[in-house]
Amino acid sequence: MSPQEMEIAEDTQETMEEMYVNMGPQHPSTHGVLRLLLKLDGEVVTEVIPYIGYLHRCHEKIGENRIFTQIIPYTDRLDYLASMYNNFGYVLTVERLIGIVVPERAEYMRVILGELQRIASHLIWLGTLGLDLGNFTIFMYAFREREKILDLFESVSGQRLNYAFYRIGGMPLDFPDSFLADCKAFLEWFKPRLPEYDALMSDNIIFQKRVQGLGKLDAKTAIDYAISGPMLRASGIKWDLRRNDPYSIYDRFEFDIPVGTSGDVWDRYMVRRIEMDESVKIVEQALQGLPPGEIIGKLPKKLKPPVGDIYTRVESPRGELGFYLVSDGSEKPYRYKVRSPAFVNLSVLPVIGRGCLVADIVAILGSIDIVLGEVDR
Amino acid sequence: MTPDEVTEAIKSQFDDAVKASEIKGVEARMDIHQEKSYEILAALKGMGFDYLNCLSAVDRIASGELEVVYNLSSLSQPTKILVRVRVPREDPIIRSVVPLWSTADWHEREAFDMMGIRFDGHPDLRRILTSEDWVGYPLRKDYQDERLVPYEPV
Amino acid sequence: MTVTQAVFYLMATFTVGASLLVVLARNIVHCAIALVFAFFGVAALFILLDAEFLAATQVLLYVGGITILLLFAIMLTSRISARGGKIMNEQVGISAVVALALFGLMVYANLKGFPALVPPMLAASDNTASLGRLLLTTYVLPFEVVSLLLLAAMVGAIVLARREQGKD
Amino acid sequence: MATVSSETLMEQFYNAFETWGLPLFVPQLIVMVVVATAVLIFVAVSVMFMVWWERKISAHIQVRFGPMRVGGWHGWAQSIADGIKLLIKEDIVPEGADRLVFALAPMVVFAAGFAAYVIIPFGPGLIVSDLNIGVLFYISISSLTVVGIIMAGWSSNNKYSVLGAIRSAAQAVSYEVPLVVSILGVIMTVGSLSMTRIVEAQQGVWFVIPQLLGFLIYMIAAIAECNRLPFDIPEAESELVAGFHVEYSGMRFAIFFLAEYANMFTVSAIAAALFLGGWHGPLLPGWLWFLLKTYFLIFVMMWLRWTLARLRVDQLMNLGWKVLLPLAFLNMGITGLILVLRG
Repeated sequence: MSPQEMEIAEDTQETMEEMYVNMGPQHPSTHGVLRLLLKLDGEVVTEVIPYIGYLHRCHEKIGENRIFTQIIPYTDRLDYLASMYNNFGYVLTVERLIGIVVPERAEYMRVILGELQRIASHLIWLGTLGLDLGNFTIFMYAFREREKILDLFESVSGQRLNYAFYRIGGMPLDFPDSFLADCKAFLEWFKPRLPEYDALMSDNIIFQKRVQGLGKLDAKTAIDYAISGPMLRASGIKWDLRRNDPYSIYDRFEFDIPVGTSGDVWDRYMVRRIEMDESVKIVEQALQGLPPGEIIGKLPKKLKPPVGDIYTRVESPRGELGFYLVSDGSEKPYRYKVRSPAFVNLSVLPVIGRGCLVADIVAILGSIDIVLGEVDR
Repeated sequence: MTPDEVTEAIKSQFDDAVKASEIKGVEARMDIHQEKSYEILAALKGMGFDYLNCLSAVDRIASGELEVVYNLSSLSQPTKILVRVRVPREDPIIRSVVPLWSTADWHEREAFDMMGIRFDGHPDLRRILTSEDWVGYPLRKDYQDERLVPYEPV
Repeated sequence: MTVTQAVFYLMATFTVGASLLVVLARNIVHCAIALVFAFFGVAALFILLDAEFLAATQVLLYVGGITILLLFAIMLTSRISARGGKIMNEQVGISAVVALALFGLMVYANLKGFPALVPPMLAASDNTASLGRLLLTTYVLPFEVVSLLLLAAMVGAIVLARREQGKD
Repeated sequence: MATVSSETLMEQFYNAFETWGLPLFVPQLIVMVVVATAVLIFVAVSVMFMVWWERKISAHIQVRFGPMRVGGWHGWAQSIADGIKLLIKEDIVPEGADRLVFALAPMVVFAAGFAAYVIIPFGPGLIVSDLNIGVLFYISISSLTVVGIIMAGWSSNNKYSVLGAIRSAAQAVSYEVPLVVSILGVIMTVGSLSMTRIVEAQQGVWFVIPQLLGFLIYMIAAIAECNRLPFDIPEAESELVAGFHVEYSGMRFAIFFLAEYANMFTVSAIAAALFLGGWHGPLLPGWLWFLLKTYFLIFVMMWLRWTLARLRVDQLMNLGWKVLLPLAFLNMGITGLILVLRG
């Protein structure tokens, strides 16, 4: 112990039985630059205090100084693992604010890309959860599949991570000719991969023992903290905005909403794991029903929404992604606020992380599935 | 409850506290007075709107006010609520809704951090996204940072 | 001088040096680590006496068990480990007398009391077996009594630790 | 490694020195240094091979190739390149660290791992020193590693490394007990602690058949002793970043790395000698059989590492004390009963 540390120890009455450990901002398991101040009693965590904002980049202030179309590339950087879905949510908000009708084909394209993005995002979550629990192999497996999805995205948009592909009013480019065949081939190839994950993770007794009954979040607390997405469903509430507050054309597809019972890490794992199956179903149906036609609707020369405000929410891979836009009638939004699911979901960590072991904090954090780009904005 | 019913119920209960109201689709929108904001929001929660989707702060610099916007919804009914409360810019104090919805904790900290709205009764009102020693409230329209270099066209 | 002798003097110096460090080092973690080396030196001396089994047991129990628990305890109470403690107190005179008396007693006992120990042990091919046989025949009663005592101590320790936990 | 196999050669060697009028300890010392160097070279080469092998195995388990470029054929020289890189890296001692203990720790860990090679019977007579307390020697010397780990963790002046060291100490103390008890079955059957005698006793039947339970307990406890997944809790990189050696870099880190793999080889070699018949096997020479068995066990350890997730601390302790230890005692009791009944 250095003299300074000695002093700190004196000040805080710190003993080895009760010590403070800073997890992050540089730590392999905080999925970015999250900092958790852990109060430890031996190995038991008695208190978790999250410190966020290390990745804050004035997203909302920048948005106020850009015209509506210029914001799209910035939304990519929110949840950089699900850029397509951020685009989706943002353009949907502006379209509803102005009242633009999106062509049928563009809606189908949005759903196909959005659901592929959901699979890709859940794959990253699966891989990193595996890493957090010491299972390295699942990480490589998940990334192998994700690469294929990124290949598809690249063939459509030319980008692999930050696509900026959705446009207000529709889509900028049609699918390339080979896309439909490629996408079908990918789905056929991907479906048998899912049981492989089960063999590596779900059926593994060590994994089960590690996560079952861990970080329980009951339905009442979940609603109190406005938890959304797979985390809310794991707590036993059948709530999916694609079904309960349908946007785009989600009301046309058949899919199940997986629900957990106890809201522990295992339930969150299973919900996301089954959601991948469901997303595959949606993509298959959308590919089946993809109509020909226009891909971008009729737009005014200058996008000037009427004075007013709107809050629109979509079901991003992490939960309820909301955009609150206030327009003063000019080309730029007067106020542009992002309600990011990871930000809200992370706020419950002090509640569910209390009383577990250090190793469990890592697993619980992994099961919340945060992306710091979105938390800090 | 339909949006009309909600508006009616609130109006009958807190008549003079509701400045204006509007129905937009399934969404009931209300502008309310600052004094009764907590009571009205508590009443809305009592009506089953137990899900606070979002809490935003808007700088209405033209009228010298800051606006706090609550987006409420429910997991059991389609109706949504949007409540706007305005507080003076000079002394922006409003009652915290953390006792009603725990999720407001971080949202209010963010509003405090970005707009400088002080939430009375918040358990732990600290800056959340900027560093602890930050000066000023970055999302206010008149925010100036001497470190920023003005943009000059080349 | 044979290798054995050279090694003996080397190890003896090493052991004495490490033991001195145990007593004189200011940092208690340094003391504990020096203790490890002291025990190790003693084990080496046992090997020179052809008491391999004793040497291995010495390392296993004292180095692998006791000092590790010691270090464990020290690290769990970081306040002790960080502070350089006093190495002398006002009772230094009394303890010096006691230590010297003990030393004298041991020297006397070695020279007079147990003459059987003075000649070097025969280089038995397997003294482990004879040791085991002795423990389970001639000395079986003391052996069992000691085991029982240790068991009682262990149970007592568990009871004490548990009660404290219950109070919290 | 050649003290017993060519006794006449050794005698000539000693006689030569005697005729030159040099005291006896000179040739003895020379022999010691030569043997130690040979073992050291073997350890280094074997570790380098194991590191490369582990990377290849993990790569193929994870549907990739692993190192492919350095040295040409399947990147065989990758470990050498890595070793050179580690050697020439800057040696960093963190501020506030206890410099002496910090420097001493990797040496203790390595010395402990290295000393255990003394009793590994590579072949008939191919053993550095056939101590008659062989197994006990290994058990006691392996417990030294923990002292080094605690020294490393404490001296680094980092909370993560202290946590790692505490976990490591707890784990080592807990798993040493079932490890020792699981071996007792074999020792009781043979009636000797000497590695050579134990291997010779397996002329007919390998002990893995009568002592299957003991073998399984030994392997589990051995993996835990090596701090490898699923028991790598002391260095769990997603929790403690890297545990006790988080502050080590360059050469000192390389020594920890070397010791870890050297330990892996030792526990596998002991298992091969105690349970898998050591050098016994048809057709091939004894030492080759021994190495084959050892590397097979190492392969199993790698296989487990790249397939399983990590246990939690309390689960680890429960497994050690509540499952492995009673089973090991059961194994010992049954073995003793059978031996007594047989007479």
